[in-house]
Amino acid sequence: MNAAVDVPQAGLFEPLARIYGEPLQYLPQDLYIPPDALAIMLDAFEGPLDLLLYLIRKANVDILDIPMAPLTRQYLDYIENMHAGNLELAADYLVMAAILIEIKSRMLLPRPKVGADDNGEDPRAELVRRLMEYEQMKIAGQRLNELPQAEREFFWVETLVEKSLYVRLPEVSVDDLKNAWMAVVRQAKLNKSHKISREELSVREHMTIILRLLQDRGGFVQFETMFDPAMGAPGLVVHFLAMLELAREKLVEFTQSEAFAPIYVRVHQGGGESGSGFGQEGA
Amino acid sequence: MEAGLVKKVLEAALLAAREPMTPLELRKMFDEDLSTDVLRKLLDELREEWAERSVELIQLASGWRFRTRAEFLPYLERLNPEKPPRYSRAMLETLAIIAYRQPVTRGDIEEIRGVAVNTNVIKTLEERGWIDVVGHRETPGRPALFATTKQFLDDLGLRSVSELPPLEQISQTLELNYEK
Amino acid sequence: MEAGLVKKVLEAALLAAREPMTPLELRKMFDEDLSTDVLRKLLDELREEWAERSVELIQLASGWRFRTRAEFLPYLERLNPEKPPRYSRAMLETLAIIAYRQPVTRGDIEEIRGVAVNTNVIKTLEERGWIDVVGHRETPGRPALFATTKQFLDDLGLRSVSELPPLEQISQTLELNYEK
Repeated sequence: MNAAVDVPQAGLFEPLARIYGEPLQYLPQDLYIPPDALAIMLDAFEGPLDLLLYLIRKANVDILDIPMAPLTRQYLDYIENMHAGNLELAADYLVMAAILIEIKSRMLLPRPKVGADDNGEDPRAELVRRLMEYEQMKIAGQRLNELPQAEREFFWVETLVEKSLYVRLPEVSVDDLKNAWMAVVRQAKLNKSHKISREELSVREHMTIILRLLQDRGGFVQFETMFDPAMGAPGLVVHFLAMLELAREKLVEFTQSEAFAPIYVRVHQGGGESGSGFGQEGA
Repeated sequence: MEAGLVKKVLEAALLAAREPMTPLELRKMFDEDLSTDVLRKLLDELREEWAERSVELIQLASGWRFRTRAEFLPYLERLNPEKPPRYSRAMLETLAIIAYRQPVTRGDIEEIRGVAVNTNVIKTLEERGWIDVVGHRETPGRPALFATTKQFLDDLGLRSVSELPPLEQISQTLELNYEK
Repeated sequence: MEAGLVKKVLEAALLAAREPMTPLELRKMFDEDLSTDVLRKLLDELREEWAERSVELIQLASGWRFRTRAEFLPYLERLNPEKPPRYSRAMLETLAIIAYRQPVTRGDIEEIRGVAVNTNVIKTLEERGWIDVVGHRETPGRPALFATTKQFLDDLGLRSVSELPPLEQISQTLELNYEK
């Protein structure tokens, strides 16, 4: 923002302003803002500190060595011009004007010896601290704005998840099965006649294994080959019991062409009695 | 503009899209005119390049979109688990009967449960790979004999059917319950 | 589970995520325990594998997420002709004060800025999910203490407040020189 710069009118500023101990011959350009430019700039400043910073920075003045006289005068001009406008905004500026005037007046007073006590502080110190902190935050805000921002500099990846593509199957636990079985038994009042031991369950499992084996091998298999020694003695016994149970339930049958000839196991052929072999087996 | 770059731009846009993107929209990103044919070719190439990855580029009625491949959904599902579906009582009882009394026919199941078995129940269990036909009983009609499969054991974390809770114990529990 | 498959599952989940994903969440997808180290290693590998592609995997305050690479912005911008809002200076300064000086009250912000804080500024930042109230200062009026959120860090691609751009050193010391 480069405000038009007019030649300062004589008498408006004290020509005696000293910056870094040097008498100020002329005001730096931009340090003086003509009143009519102020109205335009009104919205450009974020408050009295911002304006003050602008005045200082534009004049290339070290923030630590603020020339109080010209600064205060310019500041007051600014206030005057905006006074009629935004009153709420002006209040903040008026406070700052008061602070500036107070600092200026204190600087005119004889200075106490440096280090004599706490009163030896430069009257500008607090203002400088605030200005520096504000400037720091102002710059930080700009830096934040420069960071890549979601939906502005980059976009989040968000591919579709079509949940319907995955049908979740119900899970069944062993307990579910047990409970279901108990319900069945309770309902059928079979709890007395159906005592089935763990042993029998393995017999039933082996019945399934044998049927599967027969199915795989074409339904006709030599008896000995149905037994795998790797099952171990208890396994072989259970397997044998399963074979007998299957025969009893007429699910398989054994054939032997003559004595000592190989025995064959095959899927039971032909009809026969009704197959409700189920439910009769006693344990 | 080099085709490789165009493809990368398309990829970036499609990965970040909240909605399927039409060819018209996709074309908007480029200064040069991208012909329908070229765009189509590049999209097909992209789809092929992604074929083996965890998400796939698909063409929907409303445009193109990246989508998680179905095989990864079971894992993603665990992030926001929904209440698992349950099998009906009929299903569970049928399964229990097959597990404990295998091999059994449908008639056996009906006899034990005292009600007709819905065909869907058997079908669902077969489709799940939990039961199958291991033979036929040589009675009129040669009814199929059902038994549980290895898959069933795997899915329930069992090594063998004999690891199912012993029924003796169940009977006892039942008797105890009856005494109460 | 094979590491390659784990990585693909991670990739699928991260590509589909609506929010950055924490290691804790990512682990939920697997039956086996995935150690922090292994997970970290796999995520790093994924990040490298994606380094040259159109999107990149980054680690943010609240977890990991894929985002489009900055170089594709010029193209993607054209898809949405509505420019994202540029924040006002008042907004940015307020945000900076909250970010760098958190937790702060509205009064603190006003003191630093030297001007009253417009309610809309605070409201807009809250609505964006960038700041929230983390407590109250025990002074008269119990003013709310504002701080930045994880979302703020995520949206700026940061892992923590300490990754914010360092503050400009305005000046080291105030040397008062009365002799001048």
